[in-house]
Amino acid sequence: MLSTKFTPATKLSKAEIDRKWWEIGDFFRRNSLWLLMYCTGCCAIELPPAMTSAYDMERLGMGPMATPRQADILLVSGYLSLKTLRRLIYTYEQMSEPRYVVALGSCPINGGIYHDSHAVINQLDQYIPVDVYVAGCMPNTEAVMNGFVDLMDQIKHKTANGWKKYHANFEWYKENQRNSLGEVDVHDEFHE
Amino acid sequence: MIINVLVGIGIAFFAFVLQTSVAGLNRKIVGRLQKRIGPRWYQEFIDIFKLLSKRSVSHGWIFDFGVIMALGGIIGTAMFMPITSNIVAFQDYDNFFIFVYLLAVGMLGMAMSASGSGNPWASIGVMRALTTMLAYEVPFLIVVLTIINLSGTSSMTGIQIFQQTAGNNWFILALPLGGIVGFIALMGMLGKKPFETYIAPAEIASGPMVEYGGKQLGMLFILHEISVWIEVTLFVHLFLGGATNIFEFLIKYFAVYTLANLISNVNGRFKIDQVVTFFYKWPLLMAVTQAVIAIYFGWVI
Amino acid sequence: MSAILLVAIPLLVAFLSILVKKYAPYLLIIVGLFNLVMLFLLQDGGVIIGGFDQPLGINLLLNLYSRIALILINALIVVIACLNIKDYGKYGSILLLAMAGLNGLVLTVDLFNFFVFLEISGIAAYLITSSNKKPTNTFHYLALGAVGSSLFLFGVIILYAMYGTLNYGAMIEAIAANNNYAEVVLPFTLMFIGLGVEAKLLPFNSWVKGALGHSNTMSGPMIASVYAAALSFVLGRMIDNLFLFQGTLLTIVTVLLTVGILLGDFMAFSSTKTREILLFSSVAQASIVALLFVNGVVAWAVWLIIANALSKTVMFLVINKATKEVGCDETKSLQGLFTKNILVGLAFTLATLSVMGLPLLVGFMIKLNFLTALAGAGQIWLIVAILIASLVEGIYFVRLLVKLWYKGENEISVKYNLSFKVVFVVIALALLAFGSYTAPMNQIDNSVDAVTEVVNNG
Amino acid sequence: MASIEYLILILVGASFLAYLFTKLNTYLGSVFTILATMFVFASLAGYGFGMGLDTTVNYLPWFTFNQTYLGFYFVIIIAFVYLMVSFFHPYYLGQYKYKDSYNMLFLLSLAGIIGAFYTDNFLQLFFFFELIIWTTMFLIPQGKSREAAVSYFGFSVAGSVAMLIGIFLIFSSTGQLDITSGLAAISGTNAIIVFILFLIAGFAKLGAFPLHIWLPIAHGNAPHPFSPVLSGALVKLGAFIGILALVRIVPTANLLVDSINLPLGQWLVAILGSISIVFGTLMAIKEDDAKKLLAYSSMSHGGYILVAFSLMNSVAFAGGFYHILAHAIASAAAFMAIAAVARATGTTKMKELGGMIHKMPITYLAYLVAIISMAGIPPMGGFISKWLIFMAVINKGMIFVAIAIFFGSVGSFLYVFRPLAALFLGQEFREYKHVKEAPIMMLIPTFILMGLNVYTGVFPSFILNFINNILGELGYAALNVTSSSIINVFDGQGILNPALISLVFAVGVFIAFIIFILLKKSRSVSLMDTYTAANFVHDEHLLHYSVDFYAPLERLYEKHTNWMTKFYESLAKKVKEIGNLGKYLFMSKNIGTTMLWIITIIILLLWGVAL
Amino acid sequence: MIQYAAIILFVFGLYGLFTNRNVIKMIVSLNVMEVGLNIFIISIGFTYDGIAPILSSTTANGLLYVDPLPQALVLTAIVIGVGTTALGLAIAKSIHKTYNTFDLDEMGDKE
Repeated sequence: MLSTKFTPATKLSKAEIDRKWWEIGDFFRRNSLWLLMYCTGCCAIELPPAMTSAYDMERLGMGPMATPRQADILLVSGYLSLKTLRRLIYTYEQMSEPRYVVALGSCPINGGIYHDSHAVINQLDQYIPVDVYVAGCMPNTEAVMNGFVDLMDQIKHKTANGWKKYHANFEWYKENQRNSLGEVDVHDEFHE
Repeated sequence: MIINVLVGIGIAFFAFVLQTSVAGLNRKIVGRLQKRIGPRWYQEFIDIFKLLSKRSVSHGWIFDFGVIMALGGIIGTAMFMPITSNIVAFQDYDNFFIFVYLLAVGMLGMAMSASGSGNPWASIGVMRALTTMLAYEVPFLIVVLTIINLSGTSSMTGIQIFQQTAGNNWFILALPLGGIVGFIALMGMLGKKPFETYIAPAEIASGPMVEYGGKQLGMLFILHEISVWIEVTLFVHLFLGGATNIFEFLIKYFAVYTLANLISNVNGRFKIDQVVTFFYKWPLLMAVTQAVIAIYFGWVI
Repeated sequence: MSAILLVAIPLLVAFLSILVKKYAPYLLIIVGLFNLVMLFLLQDGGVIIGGFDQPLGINLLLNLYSRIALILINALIVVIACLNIKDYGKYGSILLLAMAGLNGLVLTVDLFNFFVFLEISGIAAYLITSSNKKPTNTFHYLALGAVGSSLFLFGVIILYAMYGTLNYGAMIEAIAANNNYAEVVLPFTLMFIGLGVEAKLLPFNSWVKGALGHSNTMSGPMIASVYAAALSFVLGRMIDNLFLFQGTLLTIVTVLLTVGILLGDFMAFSSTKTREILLFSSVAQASIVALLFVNGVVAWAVWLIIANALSKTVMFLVINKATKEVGCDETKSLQGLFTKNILVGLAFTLATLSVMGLPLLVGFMIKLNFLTALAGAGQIWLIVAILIASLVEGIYFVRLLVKLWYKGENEISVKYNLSFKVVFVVIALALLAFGSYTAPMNQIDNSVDAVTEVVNNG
Repeated sequence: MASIEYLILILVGASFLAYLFTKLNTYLGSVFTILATMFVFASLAGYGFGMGLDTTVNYLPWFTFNQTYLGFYFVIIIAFVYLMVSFFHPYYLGQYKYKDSYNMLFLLSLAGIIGAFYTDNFLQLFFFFELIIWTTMFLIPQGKSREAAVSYFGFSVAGSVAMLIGIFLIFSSTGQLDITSGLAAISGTNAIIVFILFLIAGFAKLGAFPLHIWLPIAHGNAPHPFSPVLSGALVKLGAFIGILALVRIVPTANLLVDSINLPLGQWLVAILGSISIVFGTLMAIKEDDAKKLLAYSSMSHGGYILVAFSLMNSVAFAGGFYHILAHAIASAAAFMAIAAVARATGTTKMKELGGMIHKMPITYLAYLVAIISMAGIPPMGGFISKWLIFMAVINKGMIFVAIAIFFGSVGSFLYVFRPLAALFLGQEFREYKHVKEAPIMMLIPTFILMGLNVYTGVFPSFILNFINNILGELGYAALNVTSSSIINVFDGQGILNPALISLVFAVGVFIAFIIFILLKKSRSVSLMDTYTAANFVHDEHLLHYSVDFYAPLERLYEKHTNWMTKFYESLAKKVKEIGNLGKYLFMSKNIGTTMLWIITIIILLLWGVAL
Repeated sequence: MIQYAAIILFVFGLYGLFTNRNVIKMIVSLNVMEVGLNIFIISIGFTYDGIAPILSSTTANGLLYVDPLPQALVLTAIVIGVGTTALGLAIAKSIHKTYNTFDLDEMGDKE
C-alpha cells in the first residue's frame, strides 16, 4: 500500500480521468442492470422464477423496466421471427447506451428446433451484437442467473461492449438486416 | 441569508439521502415479505448513479428544461421544509401553501417535459397524474384547513409547536378522521399502489417517464425521492406532532413510510375515474365532517 | 294672417289639386313650405271662427305645444312628399287633405271640431293605406277607424249633454266645478278608446299589422311617424288637460298601457319580418308616450315623440325601399343590406340606437330623463316594466342590426338615390348632435300645454 | 396637468381620426390607435397614481368627475390591457370586414371606461356603462359568429337594466344620485333589493354562475385581438359593480350566518361565487376550443373575485384586488398567445393544432408564464392573490367555500395545462411547417406582460401598498406588508415572503442545471422516434394526444353540463310564445276581436266604477 | 226614452259589425250605428214643447226653442258618415275586383 504522504499526486491525463469515471460507472452499471420486459419467445417463462423468492434477481440489483429508454439489458428469450426481428432492431436502437443483449435458449444461437423454418432467423449475431448467450432449449433458471452473473463479470472486465461493436460496423449489421428482412422500417403497415 | 440558503441545500441533500436509504430498506422489507432476500439497502443509490452515468436521449430543449425546472422546484420546496421544530432553513417563512404550490411547480415541469417528449403514453400519464392530484388534493386541504384554523398558524414549525405544547396532543389523535384522510391523501400523493395510476408500468409503460433514460431519468428519480420526503415529512409534521430532535423525526418518518409502503404492496391498482370517485366520496365526507366537528362544534380530543 | 290659414289653405289646394293632377305633389310641397313659414311668423293665441259665442263658435289655439307639433308634422310631410314625388305623385292631393286634417286636429280646442278633423285625417289615412294595394287591410282600418271616431263622438255628446259646452277651457272649468269624477268616467273612456284606435294603443290597434305590415315608402313613414306623432300630441293634450285620470280609470289605463309596452316588444321579439318588428316597436313606443302623459311627464314625452317620429321615418324609409327592390321583407332575405351602402346603414344604426336609448344619442337622454321623472314620482313598477321592455327591444334590434350588417348567403343590391341619403344623414346627425348637446331640451317644462283660458269672442 | 375630461375628449376625437386613418390604410390607422392608447395610458399613469388628475369640466354639459383610489386602480389595469392589445391591431385588422369602425369603437370604449371609473354620479356611471356595452357589442360580430354579439348584448344590457332599476330605487327612496352617499343612505328592504339588483349587474358582466352563458360564446367567437380585452378588461366592470354592492351596501347586517359571522347576503354571494368556480373549472376541463376554455377560466376567476369580496375583511379584499390585477394580466397574456397561434394557423381548435413550440417558442414562453400565474403557482402573481384568499377563507373557517376554492385552484392547473400540451407541445404537424414566430411588434406586449407577471409575483409590495390606500378609502384596515414585501396576515397566522420563494426556487433550478450540465450530453432525437411498443408510426397526428384530454374525468359529469343554457333558451322561447299569443289575440284579421276588446273594457270599467 | 232607442240602435250597429263577414253588410251595419248615434245627438237637444229653432223676422221672442247646436252637429256628422261610407264602398269595389268575393273569410290571406 504505497503511502500517499510524500509522493505528489500525479496529474492524471484526461483519458485516465475518463477511465477512472468509467470504472466507477461500471460498478454502478454492474450492480443495477434493468431488463427490458420484451419476452419474444418461449424461454421467457424462465424469468418469473428468476425474480421470485428462489433466485431473487433483485438482490443482484436487476429488475424489469417498461421502456427501452430506461432498460440496460435487451432480453431475447427464444426464437425470433422476421416480424419480431424488425421490432427487436427498432427497440434495440431506442435503448440508451451502454446497452447489452442477453440471448436465452438455443434458438438465437443456431435457430434451435426451428432451424429449417422459413420464418425464423438462425443466428441472432448477424443482426444485433449479443453479449451473453445462455444455451439450452429452455435453460433452467440457474443457467439464466448464471448468464446474468457472467454479464456482470464482463462489464467488470470491460469486455461487454456489444453496443460499441454495433456502432463500429453499423453498415455490416444494416446490410445483413436488409438482406434478410427487406425493409426494416416498415411503412403503411396499418394503412395509416 | 447565504447561511439559510446553505442550510436549505443541506436539508435538501439530507432529504435525498434519507429517503433513498429508507426506500432501499423498504425494498428489503418487501423482499423479506415475499420470502426473498431483497436488494442491498443502498440499491436505490446505485440505480440513481447508474442512470446518471448513462448517455441518454433528448427530445428537444423543452424536454430538458422541464426536468431542470421540476427538479429545481422540488429542491426549492425541500429547502423550506423544517426537519424538527428547531431545525429549519428560513425561520417562520415555512408557510404550508408554499409546499402545496411549489410541489405543483415540480408537477408542471415534469408534465411539460413529458408532453414535450411527444409520446402519447407520456401525455396520458400526465393526464392521470393531474387527475389524481385533483382527487387527493381537495380532501387533504380541507383537513389542513381544520388544522390551521385550530392551531391559529399556517407555518409548519408553528403547527409542530402547537401539537407539542402540553395541553393538546397530536392531530392524528385530536382529529382522528382528519388523520385517516391525511394518510389516504398521503398514499395518493406518493402514488402508492391503490392510486398508482400515473406510473402504471403495465398499462402506460411507466406513464410520464416513458421517454426518459439516462440522466433525465436519474434527475426524475432524485425528484421523486425528494418529493416523497416532502410529502411524508408534511404528514409527520401535520399529524404526528413533528419532532423535537432528529431521532424522533427519523423514527416517525420511517414508521409512516414503511406503513404506506406495506399497504401499497398488498393493493391492486384503481382505474383513474375510480380514484376520483373514491376520493370525492369517503375521504371528502370524512374531511368535511371532521372540519364541521372541529371548527363549528369545537370537539377536539 | 291667423292660424286658420294653416287648415284652410291645404284644404283649398287639396280640392284644387284634383283638377291639376300632374302638379299635385309640387303644390303639396309649396303649401307645406308655406305652412312652415307661416308657423314661424304667427304669434301664439286663440282664433275664433265666425265670431259666435263659445258653445257655438269653433276656436283654434296656437301655443308652444301645438307649434312644435305643427312644425314636426308639416316638415315630415314635406320631406316624405319630396322623397316620393316620382312613384307616388298622384297621392299629392290626399297628402294635402291629410295635412289639413292633422293641422286642424292639433290646433282645435273645440271637441266637436276635433271629431271632424279626426274624421278628415282618418279618411286621408285610409286613402294613404290604400296605396299598399291591400284592400282588405284598408277596409279593416276603415271599419275600426269609423267605430273609433263614432265612439269618440258618443263621448263628446255625453259630455255636452252634461256640461252644455264643447270648448276645452269651459269644459275643464265645468268638470273642475262639480268635481264628481264618477259621472265623467264613461265619456272619458269612450273618448280614450276612440283616440286609442287611431294612436295605435294596444288592444285597439289590430289594423296596424295590416296597414304597416305591407307599407311602402310613402304610406309607411306617413302612418308610422306623421300620424303617430300627431295623434300622440293630441292624445297627450287631452290626457294632460281634460282627462286627468283618477281612481279605477287610472289603474285600468295604466295597466292597459304597461301591457301594451311589454306585449308590443314581445310581439316584435317574436316576429321575423322586418317591417313587423318596426311596427310593433312603434306600438310599444306609442304606449310609452301615452303612459308618460298619464303620469304628467309632458316635456320629455314631447321630445320622445319627436325623436321617435324622426327615427321611425328613417327606419321605415330604409326598410320599405329595400323591400320594394328585394320583394320580401323577411330578415333572412334582407341580410347584408348595409354591406354595399354603408352610409344608409350608419344612419339606420344610429336611428335604431336612438330608439333603443343607447348613449351618445338623443334617445338615451330622453329615456334617462323621463325615467328619472318617473322615479321622482315614485313609479318604480312602471320603470321596471319600461326597462324590461327596452331590454327585449335591445335584443331584437341588435339581432336585426347584426343580420343587416353582415351578408348572408344570397347577394342583394339595393340602391338609395341621393335625396334619400341626404334626409337620412340630416336626421342621423340631428339624433347624434342632440344626444350630447342637451341644453335646448331643458327649455320646455311640464306645463307647456296648459289649455286654461277660455277663448271667447271677447 | 392632464384632466379627465380632456382625456375623454381626446379619445373621442382620436376614435374619429382612427376611423379616417384606417379607411386610408389599416396599418396607419392601427399604429395611430396604439399611439392614442399609449398617450392615454401614459398620462393616466403619470398623474393618476398621486390622484393628480384635475376634475374640472368645461365642455361636457352635465358630467362631474372625481378621483378615487378604487376607480383609478381599475382604470389603470384596463387601460394597460387596452394598450397591450392595441399592439395586435396592425396584424389582425386586415381580414375584418369593418376594420375602420373596429379602431373607432375600440377607442370609444376606452373613453367610456375612463369615464365610468372616474364618476361619482350614478346616471353618469350608467351612461358610460351603456356606452361601453354598445361599442364593444359592435366589435364582437367581426369575429366568427353573429349570435355571439346578440347574447353578449342581451346579458350585458340585462345587467345594466338591473343596475338602472337599482339606481332609480335609490333615487326614489333617498333622492340621492351620488354614488357614495346614495349607497350609504339606503337601508332596510330597499337596501336588500338594491343589493340584489347591483349583484345581478355584477354577475352579468363578470359572467359568474347564474348569468354565464354568454362568456364562452362571446369570448370564443370574438375577433382574436378583442377577446383579451373582453376577458382581461371588460369583465372587471362587473367586479367594480360587485364591489359597489358587496362592500358599500351591507344590507342584511343583522341576519348573520352565526357560525362564520358573515351577513346572509355576503354568504350567498360566496356560495354563488364558489359554484361559478366549480362550474367554470369543470366546463373548462371539457372544452375543446382554446379560447372558450380561457373564457370558462375567466368565469372561474370571476368566482374567485366574488368570493374574495364577500368575506368582509381586509385580507380577503386585498386578495380580491390583487386577483383582479393578476387575472387581468395573466388572461390577457394567455389570450394574446392563443391569438398569435390563431393568426399563424387560422384555428384555435385543439384537435387541429399541435407542436407550435417548434416554430413559436416565445409565444410558448408567454403562454407558460401566463398559465403559471393563472394556476396560482409561486413565482407568479396569481399565487399571492390566491394565497391571500385562502388565508381569509381558512381564517373564517368556511368549509364549503373552501372546497370550491381548493377544487378551483387545482382544477385551474388541469385546464390551463391542456392548451399548453395540445397547442404547443408534441410533434410538429406537416401543415404548420411554414409557420413563423409572431412579428416583433406583437412580441413587445408579450415580453412586457411576462415581466409584469413575474414582477407581481416576486415584489408585490408596491401594488399591495396601493391596495392599502384603496382599503383605507373603503374603510377597512390596511394589510400588513413590509417594504421587502413580506406579507403578514391575521397577525402571524400566515407569513409569506414571495421574494424568498422565488430566490429559493431559482437556487433549486440552478442546482438542477449544474447537475444537468455536468453529466454526459444526451443524443437529440426527433419527436417521431418515440417508444410505441415497437410499432412503426409515421403520421404525427396519430402520436399527438390532445382530443378529450381528460376523458375519464369528463365521463363523470358529461350528462349535466348545460343546465343554464337550457334555462335561457326556454326563457327566450317563452317570450316568443307570449309574443305570438299577443299577435293571435290582438292582431287578428277580423274586426270582431278588436270590437270584443273594446266592449269588454267598457263593461269592465262601468262594472268597476258602478260598484 | 228616445235616447235608449238610439243606444239600442247603436248597439245593433256594433253587433252587425261583430258578426257578419260580408264587406257590404259591414258597411251597412256601420251606417246603422251612425244613424243610431245621430238620433242620440238629436235627442240630447230636445225640450218638450220647443219649436224648431228657425230664426226669422216674424218669430216673437219668449218662445221655447229646441237647442239648435246638436242639430248643427248632426248635419256635419251625417256628412262625415256619408264620406266614410262612400270610401268604404269604393274599397269594397276594389276588394271585389281583386278577390271577386265580398266575404272576408273566403278571401284567405293572399299575401
